[in-house]
Amino acid sequence: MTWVVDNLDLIGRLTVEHLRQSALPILLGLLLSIPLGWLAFRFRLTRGLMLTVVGLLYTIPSLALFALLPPLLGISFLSEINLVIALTIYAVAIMTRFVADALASVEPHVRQAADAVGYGAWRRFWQVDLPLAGPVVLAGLRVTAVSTISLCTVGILIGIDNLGYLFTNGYQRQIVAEILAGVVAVVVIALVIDRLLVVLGRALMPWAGKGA
Amino acid sequence: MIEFRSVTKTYPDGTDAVADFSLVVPAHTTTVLVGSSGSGKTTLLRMINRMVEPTSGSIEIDGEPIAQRDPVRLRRSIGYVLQNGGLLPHHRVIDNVATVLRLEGTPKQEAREKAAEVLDVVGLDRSLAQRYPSQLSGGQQQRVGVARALAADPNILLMDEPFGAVDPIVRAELQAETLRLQQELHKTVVFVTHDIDEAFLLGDQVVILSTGAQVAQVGSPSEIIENPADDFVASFIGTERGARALRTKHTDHGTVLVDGAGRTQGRLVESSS
Amino acid sequence: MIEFRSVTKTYPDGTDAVADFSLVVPAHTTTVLVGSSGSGKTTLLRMINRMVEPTSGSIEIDGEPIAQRDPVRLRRSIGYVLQNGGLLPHHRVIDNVATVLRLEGTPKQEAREKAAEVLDVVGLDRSLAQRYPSQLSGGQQQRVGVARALAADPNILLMDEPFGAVDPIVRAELQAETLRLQQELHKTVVFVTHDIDEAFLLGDQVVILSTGAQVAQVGSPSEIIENPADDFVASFIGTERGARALRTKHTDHGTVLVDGAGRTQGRLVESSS
Amino acid sequence: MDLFAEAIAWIFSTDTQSGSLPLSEAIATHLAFTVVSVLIAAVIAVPAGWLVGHTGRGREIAVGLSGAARAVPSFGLVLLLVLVFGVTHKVGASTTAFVLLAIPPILAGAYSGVEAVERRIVDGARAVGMTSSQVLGKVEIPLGLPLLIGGLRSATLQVVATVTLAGYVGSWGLGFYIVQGIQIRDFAQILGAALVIVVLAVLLDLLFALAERAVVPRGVRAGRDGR
Amino acid sequence: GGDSDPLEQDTGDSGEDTASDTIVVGSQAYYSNEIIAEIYAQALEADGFTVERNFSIGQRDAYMPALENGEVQVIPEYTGNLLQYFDPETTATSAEDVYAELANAVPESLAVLEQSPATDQDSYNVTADFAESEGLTSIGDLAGIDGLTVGGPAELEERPYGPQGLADVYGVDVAFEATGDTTVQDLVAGTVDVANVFSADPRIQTEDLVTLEDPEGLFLASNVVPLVGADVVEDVAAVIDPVSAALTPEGLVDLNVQSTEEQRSSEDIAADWLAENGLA
Ligand SMILES: Nc1ncnc2c1ncn2[C@@H]1O[C@H](COP(=O)(O)OP(=O)(O)OP(=O)(O)O)[C@@H](O)[C@H]1O
Ligand SMILES: Nc1ncnc2c1ncn2[C@@H]1O[C@H](COP(=O)(O)OP(=O)(O)OP(=O)(O)O)[C@@H](O)[C@H]1O
Ligand SMILES: [Mg+2]
Ligand SMILES: [Mg+2]
Repeated sequence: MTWVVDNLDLIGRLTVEHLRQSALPILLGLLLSIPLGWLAFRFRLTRGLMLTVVGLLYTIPSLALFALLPPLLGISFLSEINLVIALTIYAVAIMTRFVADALASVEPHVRQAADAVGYGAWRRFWQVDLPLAGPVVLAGLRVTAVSTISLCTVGILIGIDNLGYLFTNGYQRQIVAEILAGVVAVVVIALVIDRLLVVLGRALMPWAGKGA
Repeated sequence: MIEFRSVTKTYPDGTDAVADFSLVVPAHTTTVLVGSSGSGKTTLLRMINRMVEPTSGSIEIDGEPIAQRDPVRLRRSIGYVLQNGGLLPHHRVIDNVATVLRLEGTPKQEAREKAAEVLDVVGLDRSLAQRYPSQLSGGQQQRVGVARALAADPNILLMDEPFGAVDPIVRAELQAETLRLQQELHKTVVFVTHDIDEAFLLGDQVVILSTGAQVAQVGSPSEIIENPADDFVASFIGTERGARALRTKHTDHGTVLVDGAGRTQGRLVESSS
Repeated sequence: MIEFRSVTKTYPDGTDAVADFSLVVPAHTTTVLVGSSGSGKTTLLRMINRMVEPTSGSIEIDGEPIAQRDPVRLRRSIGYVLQNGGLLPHHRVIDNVATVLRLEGTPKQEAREKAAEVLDVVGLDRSLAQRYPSQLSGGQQQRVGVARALAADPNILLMDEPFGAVDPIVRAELQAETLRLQQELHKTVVFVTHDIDEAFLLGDQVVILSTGAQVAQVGSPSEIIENPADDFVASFIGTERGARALRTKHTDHGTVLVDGAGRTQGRLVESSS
Repeated sequence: MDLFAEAIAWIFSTDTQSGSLPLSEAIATHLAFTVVSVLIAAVIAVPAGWLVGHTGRGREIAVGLSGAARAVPSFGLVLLLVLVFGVTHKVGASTTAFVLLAIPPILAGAYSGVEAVERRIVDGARAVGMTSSQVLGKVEIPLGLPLLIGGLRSATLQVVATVTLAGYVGSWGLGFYIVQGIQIRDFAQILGAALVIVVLAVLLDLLFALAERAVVPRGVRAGRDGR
Repeated sequence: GGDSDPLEQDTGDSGEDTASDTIVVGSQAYYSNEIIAEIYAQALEADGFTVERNFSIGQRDAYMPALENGEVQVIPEYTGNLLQYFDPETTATSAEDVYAELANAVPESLAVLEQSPATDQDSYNVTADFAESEGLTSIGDLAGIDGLTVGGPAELEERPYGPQGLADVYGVDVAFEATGDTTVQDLVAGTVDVANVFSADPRIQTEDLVTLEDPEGLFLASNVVPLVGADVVEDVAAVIDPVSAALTPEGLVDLNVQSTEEQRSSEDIAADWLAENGLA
């Protein structure tokens, strides 16, 4: 434990880096998955295609994806963009399915009621379908946030500093406390973000009771 | 006045929900469509606001074919009450009621004031206005559904088994309320139910449907009970059995009416001959 | 005979579902518990086969307190028909009916033969035996539910709104079937409904309940209609309004009965004075 | 696209079949890690999940633990456990990490499968006189199987992708090629190994998709098809 | 960046539009290398430079492109391994020869500063017990022992001094086992018989390992040497050359001990070392 006390500033610095690196993919994942999820929800043809592609993306080992993006996209190997893109791909892979399920979870009779009172298609999507899909989208966002934060650590293997640094560095130096500190820090920030999302969800969707 | 002219509806999967249906729904009265499950009642109702498009035939409102009207605008001009309310769970009661007004572009404040007045009309306390639908009882939700349908003051009101999901006592209350409202507002109401008692209670004109929306009989409740068109109608309304074929029986507490099995079904309050 | 002695049930969340309820259910007759939603009907019924344990008080079957009996064996000795059937979706109709026999250790073949006979009793074609419940109509599923309850030939049959989910025509059919069965089998039946007409149709004894399973009135249908105990009962059974307070009216087609609003509610078939 | 051609060439080159870790052995060890981890996780999580679903007790704990476990970075966990267990137990340490990874989805599949059985069906089963264990064994488990298999499926897919990390601590699994490839900048090797993993994942997924169908009880499926 | 002006690439400023006194210091993903990088960084800072750290980048193959295009401007390197990277066919083995050849081998955009006396080169090690029972002193003594396994990082398999080199140069046949970052532990635990360890690894002493002699020069001498962008040589040489001069082989081992045994952070180790040597 003395290691942790002696290196609080290092842990703090890496935590900030870590959060910064995970935030963008989580956000991008949410934004991109809404149109994709809608496509998967709306048309039978795109549904099969979309869910297959998304399923395949998820099976690509993170390590390989991180390493392959630079040659495939022509980005520098050291660039954080690699990590952001790779994590965004996983986030989209998780979120698309959730968004499709979320839209499907909107009760048909509510949807029909909206039609019946005279919502146009576009307006209905933004004012009825999407808000009502909110609770399930939020559930997906929570899964995405937690897994992105956890997956982000693998970035250290392509030279991007974050809490994953504590894993490889601690492993080389044989310092159990260092690795443990990294694992705990990742779990803690993941759970804190998760709680924050729940609180945010309550604030944005006061109508969704606890059970919903 | 709403007129169905030889309307047919075959769903894409081949179900013939409505086959060659014609009917005139007079203005400012209540027409009840009654029939058992799957007889095509909902399909008929939804064709009026173009939620369902007829396969052939046409529907006219006050002589104008609705096929030429913009569906979204048409729907805003017609009130629709769904079974289970069909309220938007993420909008407060007041905003649910104000929905159509807002869609029509009424400023928020004005729409809310109007909506609050409509809550009074349907007998809902204004203190409920800020709640979400899930915080109301089933009966209250139904009233909100009615209020929403009335808010933009449409001429036509469509009601699809609006009281099917509430318990019998609340149901009786809502039925009474509906009768009262109609006496005040004189809308053209098309009401769907599979409860023949409800049909006779609320309908000025009752349309009894069999499968495929075949009209078994149209008429006022009295006409139908007094003169059922055929065996199907007779059995549907129950004149031949149970509660509708009664004999009198004199007891200490006055004359009661008993069915074929000798079970008491009602009391004879006064003889008008 | 089933006897409730000062039975109380408070659920863990504090809901007082049943408060000090006492009742004698005579053997070989049908007792109907009727009351609006939440009045505690289901709770009462489920206490008879110990699906729910009373908080205080006791229930006796033929003089023996059920608290001393093993709940699982007790349940196997009592038939229970649930709303919506509650059938096992992954077992064929025949095996659903044979469930209790199999649980009791009857060999498979024998249990199936017995089950097939019971299908005849409830009027289900044997050709349906190999289907799964989801391949049957709602009415057929209800019959399977009844068959399952009857298969082990119990003395007591509990029925919890068994016909609540089927449409009115099938419902009338099932009610008639139930009357016929009871004339043949003479079980001790406890039947729960919130439909007062169904209660009067099926019940030898009708128990009208208000919230907390308070007994508003107990008696035969005739006794209750002829002499409602209080305003609550009167309004519940509707003697004061609508369909139960009738006047006669003479028409070309004979004498009909009309309600306060002049709407025809039935026909007078013959005057027995 | 050149890279893809090179990657395919890498997969089928004779060097890949020999070397210190022949491709066939890498596939075998990769699969072994996956199957063993998922099996161990299933032995732990399935009974626990059934119990949680059946009794409704411990649900909060199960949900909470699964949530926390999902947040644990597998990469850190593998390294941590190798240090804690000692280098002679790298296989055990890695397997433990993968088991922990696989438990949450399997647990969730098991309890949600049981919970998803409609209350009235369970009620009916109890009412006709099934004992508590008969209700679990004859009703809840068979009707909950599809969701359980779904849980096993997502656990397996996660593990098969994550076993790659074992390549960082030793010469096994397809991850070895990726770790080595990163150090020597051999992108064809990285992509080749990744493609093999994806193919394995797709095959496993297919297997589970078939299993998922097979375990849907006949009557339940009949109802679905009928609609 | 869409800017592809080759001249600008050469100036090394293309990566970022930095002020001339901002220096990007990189390091390998290896704690010992990171300490040296930290020493460079702090020394530069003491001299008024603004330093950006880009540490634990990975292996040579990972960071070399970044150095060549100017994203990273200074990184601690090792002469022998670096020469082998640029010229795999090299035959130089002595420290002087290696350094001389290296100066010619680096691409134009890069330069090496003065090399340090401190060395940290690959070496093959066995346990003392094994060395004694088999009578081992030199790599060549391994020839003829059956069933040997050599452990090292995954990439050792592909290096010139890897299993292939052992066979070609010494006629030693070994199987290869990737032991990642736990090579020493694996050797001690007996999972492997021969371990590829850096010569400055303190565990050679603490774990009582025997480093096998390399008379045929399988490994090149590998002294610590700063690899820098050609455009910043002028700026940084004055600061880093004294650091290189002060860093001794024993001193390097000591730095490593402070990191692994005493678990001190590289900042603290570097700060103390600079202070002790009067460099900051
Ligand atoms: N969207 C649809 N696609 C295919 N068939 C449909 C669709 N909607 C309704 N049907 C079928 O059309 C027929 C009439 O349906 P409809 O909903 O109009 O009946 P209903 O009288 O309202 O019945 P209920 O009382 O059960 O509501 C039924 O056979 C039904 O299954
Ligand atoms: N398991 C339970 N836990 C807590 N409260 C319960 C439970 N079951 C029933 N209740 C409550 O007890 C009261 C009586 O319920 P019960 O189900 O017996 O009524 P019911 O007359 O059968 O109603 P319905 O006609 O709606 O079926 C209700 O207020 C109900 O909410
Ligand atoms: Mg309908
Ligand atoms: Mg009930």
